[in-house]
Amino acid sequence: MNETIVTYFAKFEWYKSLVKALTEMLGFNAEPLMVFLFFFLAAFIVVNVMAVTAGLATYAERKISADLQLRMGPNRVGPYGLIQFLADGVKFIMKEGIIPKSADKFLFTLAPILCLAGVLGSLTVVPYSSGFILSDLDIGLFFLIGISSLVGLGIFLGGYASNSKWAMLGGMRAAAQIISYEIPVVISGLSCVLLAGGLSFTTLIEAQTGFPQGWFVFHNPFTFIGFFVFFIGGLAETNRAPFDLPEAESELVSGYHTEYSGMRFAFFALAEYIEVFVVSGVAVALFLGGYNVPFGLGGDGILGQFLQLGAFFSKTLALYYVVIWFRWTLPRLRVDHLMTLCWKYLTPIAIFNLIGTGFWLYGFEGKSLFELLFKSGAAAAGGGH
Amino acid sequence: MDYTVGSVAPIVLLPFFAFAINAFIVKRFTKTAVGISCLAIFGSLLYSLAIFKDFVFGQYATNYYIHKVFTWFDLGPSFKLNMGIYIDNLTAVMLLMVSGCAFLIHIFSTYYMADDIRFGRFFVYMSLFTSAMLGLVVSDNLLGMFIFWEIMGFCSYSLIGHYYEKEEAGAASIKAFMTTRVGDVFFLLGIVMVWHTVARATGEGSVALVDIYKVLAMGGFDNLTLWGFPLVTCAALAIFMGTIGKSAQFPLQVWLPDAMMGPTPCSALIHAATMVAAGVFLSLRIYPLLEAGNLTTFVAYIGAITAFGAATIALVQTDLKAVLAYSTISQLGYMVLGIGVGAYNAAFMHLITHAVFKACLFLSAGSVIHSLHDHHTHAHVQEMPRMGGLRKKMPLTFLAMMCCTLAISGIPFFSGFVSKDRILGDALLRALDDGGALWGPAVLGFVAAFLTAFYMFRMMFLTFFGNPKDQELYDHTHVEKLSWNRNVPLLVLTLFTLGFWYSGSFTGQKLVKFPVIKKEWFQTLIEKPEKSKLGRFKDLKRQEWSSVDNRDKTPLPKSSYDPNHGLSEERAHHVHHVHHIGAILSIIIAFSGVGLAYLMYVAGKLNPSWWVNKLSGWYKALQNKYYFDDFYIKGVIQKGLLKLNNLLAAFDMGIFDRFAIDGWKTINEWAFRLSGKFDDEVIDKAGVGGGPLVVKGFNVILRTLQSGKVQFYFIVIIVVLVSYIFSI
Amino acid sequence: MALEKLDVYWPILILMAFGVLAVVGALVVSKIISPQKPTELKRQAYECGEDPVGDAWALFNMRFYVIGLIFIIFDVESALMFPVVSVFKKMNEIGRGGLVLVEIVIFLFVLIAGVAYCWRKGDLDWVRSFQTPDKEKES
Amino acid sequence: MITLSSYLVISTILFLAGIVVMIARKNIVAILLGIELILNASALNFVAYTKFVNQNLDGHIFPLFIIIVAAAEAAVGLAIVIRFYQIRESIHIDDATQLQS
Amino acid sequence: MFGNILFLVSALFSVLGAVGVVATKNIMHACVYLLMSLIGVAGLYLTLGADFVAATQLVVYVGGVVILMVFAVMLTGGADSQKSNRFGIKKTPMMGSIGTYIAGGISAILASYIVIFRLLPKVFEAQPVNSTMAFDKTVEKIGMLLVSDHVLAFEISSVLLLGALVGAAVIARPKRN
Repeated sequence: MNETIVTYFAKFEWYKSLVKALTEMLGFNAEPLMVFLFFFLAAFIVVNVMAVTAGLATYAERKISADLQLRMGPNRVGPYGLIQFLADGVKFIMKEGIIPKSADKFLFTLAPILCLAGVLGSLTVVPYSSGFILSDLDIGLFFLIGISSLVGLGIFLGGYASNSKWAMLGGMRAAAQIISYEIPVVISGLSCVLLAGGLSFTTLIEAQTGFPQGWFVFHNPFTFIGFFVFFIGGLAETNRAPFDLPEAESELVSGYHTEYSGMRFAFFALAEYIEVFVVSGVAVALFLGGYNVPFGLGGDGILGQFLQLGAFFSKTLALYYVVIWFRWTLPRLRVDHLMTLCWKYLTPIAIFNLIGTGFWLYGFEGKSLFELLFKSGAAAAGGGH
Repeated sequence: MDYTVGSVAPIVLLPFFAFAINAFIVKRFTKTAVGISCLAIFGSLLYSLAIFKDFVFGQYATNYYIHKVFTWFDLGPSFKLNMGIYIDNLTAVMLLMVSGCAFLIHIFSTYYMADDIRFGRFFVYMSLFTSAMLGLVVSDNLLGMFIFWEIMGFCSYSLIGHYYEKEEAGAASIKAFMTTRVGDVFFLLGIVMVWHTVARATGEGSVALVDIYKVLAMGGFDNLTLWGFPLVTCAALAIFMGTIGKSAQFPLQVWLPDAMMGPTPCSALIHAATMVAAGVFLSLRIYPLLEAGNLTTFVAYIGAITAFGAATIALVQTDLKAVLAYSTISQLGYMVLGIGVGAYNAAFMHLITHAVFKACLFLSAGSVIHSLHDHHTHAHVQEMPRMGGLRKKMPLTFLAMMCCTLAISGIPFFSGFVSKDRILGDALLRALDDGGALWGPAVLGFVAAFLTAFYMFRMMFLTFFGNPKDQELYDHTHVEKLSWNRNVPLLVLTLFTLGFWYSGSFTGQKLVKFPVIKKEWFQTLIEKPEKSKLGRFKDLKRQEWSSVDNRDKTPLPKSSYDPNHGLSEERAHHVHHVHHIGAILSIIIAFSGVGLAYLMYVAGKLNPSWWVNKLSGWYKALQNKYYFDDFYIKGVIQKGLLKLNNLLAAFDMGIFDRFAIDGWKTINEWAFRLSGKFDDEVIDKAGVGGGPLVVKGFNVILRTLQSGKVQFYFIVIIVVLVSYIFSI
Repeated sequence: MALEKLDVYWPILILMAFGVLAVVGALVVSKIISPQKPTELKRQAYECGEDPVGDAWALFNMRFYVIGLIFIIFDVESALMFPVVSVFKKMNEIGRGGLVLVEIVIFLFVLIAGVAYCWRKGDLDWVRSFQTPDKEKES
Repeated sequence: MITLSSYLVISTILFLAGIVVMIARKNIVAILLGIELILNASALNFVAYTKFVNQNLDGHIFPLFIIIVAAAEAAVGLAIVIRFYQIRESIHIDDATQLQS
Repeated sequence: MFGNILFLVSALFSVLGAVGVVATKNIMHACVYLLMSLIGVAGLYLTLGADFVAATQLVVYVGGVVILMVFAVMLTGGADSQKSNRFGIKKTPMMGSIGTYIAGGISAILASYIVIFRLLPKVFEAQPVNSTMAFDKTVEKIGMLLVSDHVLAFEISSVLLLGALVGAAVIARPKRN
């Protein structure tokens, strides 16, 4: 369908009047300029919101970990330490960005750019709500996977460029881990696409309903397992929690960004946190019904949009909480266990799920388990939606 | 009954499948092979019975027929050959007779051939033969008949030569094959002539009987001439030559007596009941052609001469089977005589009755021969002079043989009398009506009847009556017990030699009204296809081969027995009157024949040897079968054909070989020498020498190119690509 | 209407631009604000205080390449699978789902065969761990 | 106005760059890079012609398969190069002249 | 309007990337420039409306091939060891001699002539039939095509991948000595 946030706003009167005003003022047809401005504005808002959420995420991580370990988190800076992350940000800017002697200067600076660009690129397709999606591309999920593979490359180059053994090892392991866990993520994503019948995120979400029983995760047993595979893969892909081997403090100092300092390190961290948000957001979109609000409340109106936004954010932050929760509960995996888990367990399960969903769809003409059990009689005509 | 292919085809195909299967398994599973062929013929019998019941008892209408056709091959408008089946009353009766006799003969031959070393092989050919005969009876066109005709010829050849160890058997089989072949050649010529005329008349060539009748009715055959002779006569004559060849009529009868070399069941089936009958059946089918070609008198004379001649030769025969062979020839002569004089119905009846009692005669002769075993020569005895008084030894066979002899001699109450008397009656009628030329056949017919009665009873008295001449042989033959495969077939056949089956009245000729069978079924069903009656063939519908019967099922008007067969009142009276005279005459002749034989051989009043030396010249002629064999072998073949061969050979060798082939040789030599010289000078010196130099040169260049440098190869590729850009 | 067909891709460009500008801007600002006293010691690669020995790039090991190899094969497979899978629902509705399913299953099985081969041959094992109870991994 | 020929110009540049890399550089991996560039150039042409000349979507499927084949080729090619390096300690193109390892 | 900008940016990316690959000494930089060029080509695909092919390019090339290249570079002695081969610089005997320079000069002139006077005119005279191309939903269309018309190619590509996987795995298997 390829609508975007601009198309959503274009429907309003004031937008048209604004365009007319600008065209008289500038003389030439200001429509494209208007579109650009709107996109720029929307993108700016999204990036800032993401940066804030990332910052809050660091704060939340510290707070939750403290809470889990029965201690107080940061509460000095601002009320309950809420603006702790701003302080960190300023600190980073102040810090000196050292480039190691034998490092490859060009790649050293390029690595964080690649990471951040990759992550921000993936924000275009994250579906905050039916209207507020930056641009609902036809190739939504597929584009997201492509762009997020840039991050893997960025991390590896970071590790390679800083020319130190720790960074090198960290970079290698990170790259290996990211690219190998991308496969289970992609294949379990495939089973959702199988159900929804389209790649763009709005089709994926429209195919699910507000109520939990409409979500893909409960659609059939295969997608149920698929969700967990997706989630584990997502964790590994963002080097989080049990899989944070690359920047494992105890072993590799801080992995691929050992040599990084100052703003370059800040952007690596920022990219990582945003990517966690993106991954959990996509998990929500694919499996947990995205921005669908129960009882069909979400509609076209502004209020409907905000309700959908609320639904999306609540689900994503819930997942975020689980991610952070994992970090302080699960021990770190050994490297070969990490790899065996991926190739010998997750990938076969993911492929089995894909084939299973296929057979389920073929067998039950796309009806979810719930429909089969409860509405087999009445809604037989409806078919899977 | 609804006729699909399935209800008719099995009759022909079952024996054929039996043949196909047995051909492979006969060596190892002889018993099963025999079982299969007996079962097969039994199957055909059942199907024939079904058809017979539907035709004779069900429809009982003269113009009730089944005609299914399929296109065998279609080479465009000029040559489209349709094969198919055509069944009418004639075929139904014929089918029943053939399959019935064949089945009984199969059963008998399980007894007769049991100790034969090639027991299985015999049955293989018997099955093939029966399927061919049934195929011929059922087929709807002359070409189909011709094909089955040839297969039968082959089977008779191989069955006659069954005991191929014996030299004469081999010679006899070849002789049989060759003589029938002569007849078949003319038959084929006849078919071609008929095909051509039908094509000229109806635009599409065909030899189907229906089409022939239609063209006849339309007058397509009239006023066509072939080298001056009317075409229809030539065609009819040619086809009749086939009958002469196959049914061993006057000029080509030499092969049948020698065919007795084969095993007796084979002669029973082939040379008594079916194959020879096929010739007569063919003439019956093309009767309108004969009538159109006004050949009837010629046919009558052929029949009469054969009947009389064979009867005379049979007088002097000492071998049991020889007597029967000549009697077959004479009876066939009677049938052809019947056709000639226009007694169509009687001829066909005689064919059926003769098949029954002649088969029974041959089988009983076989059982006699089989039990007379000479210990010295370890061979079966066939000469009557060594037999005598066997009736006490073989009562059942004696009973069967006696009934059949009575039938063949034309004694009332028996089938022979019914059919032969009618033929003689009609012959007499035609003689009285049309005068002059037809007196010959009538007189010869009556004299032959007398001779038949005499030599048949001579045979009976010599074999069964009187005291045994070869005592030692007599003691050896053990008394006959009632065995299922020896006597039962005989008794069944004897049952059917009784007259009342075929005629309305008990004695035949309505002398006594038989309460059960009110109407004369044979007389009414078989209708003589005169030219006038062929009209109904014009609009005859034929159906597609695989179509289920879509004929209108409204029952046809049942043809009832009209005593004077549609003749005017006083004409019918005249005919009956003449028939009465004929009947009385033939009864007198029959009994006088029997009496004479009795006097000669039993009472000893008349001494046969007196007659022999009284007419010694004739006796020797009869012994040598009127020197026909010698005439043919010495005269026709030695003097005629061989000379012609030598002439052709001389031409071939002398002129053709010398010039065409040898001349060519010289040219070859010349060319060879020339190329030799060219080869040495030009090629060897220039080509061979120069070649390697060039190759060496190229080698150097190429070696440098293959330097292994990948990028160099790549540059070469790019250069080629660039040059390609130039070309666009 | 407001949007041309290609305008849909605006956000990608804008966000990527944001990414680049943010990093470059931040570096410029930090270069201005933060102290820039690169000393020899500070610029040394960090090696828990020890002075760095040797070159960092010699440690690479073959198994990373095998992982990359298997990744790219599956990557391509998923690239091919995406359109087929996204079309399956529509095909299923018009009744030809079975055909597509068979195609997908064949496609996957051929690849699974490859993975099974690698698995059996021991390519997937990350490290020849010595405790592996079964027979020593022969070649 | 962006026309077909502008795309053709870009793909020619890519193509020529690919050729130069393949010819000039001595490192086998670089040559493989060159091959990737050339393949990309051809795929680009396909898509350009689909948009400007003939609309049916086979023009998209073919570059798809070009990419797939290129990926497989790169995988195997690099494996060979690595094996070659382990045997010959150098990946200079001029050392790789013998077929026998 | 945006179409032009996107075209401009991606064209710049791809061309500069290609030139970068040619220019850089360091092989790792060459890989990065290749990456840049590939992303540029992906952008060009977007301007041509082939969004699925662009995504595949991103996923397969950027996500797979470049990483593999980088791994390969790492595995074959890192970035800097490419300076000189085993026999040192003087490996190619022809280096430095006058002959190579002359040959180089001639071939350069010839090559530029061909490109300018033969190739480019061909490129510029290509007239598009119609450029109004409403391309959307290419994923479904390609999916339909893949499933119906090109199913054989689809299945054979899996066999191709299998071959590549097994082949490369066998070659890349560390030697047990």
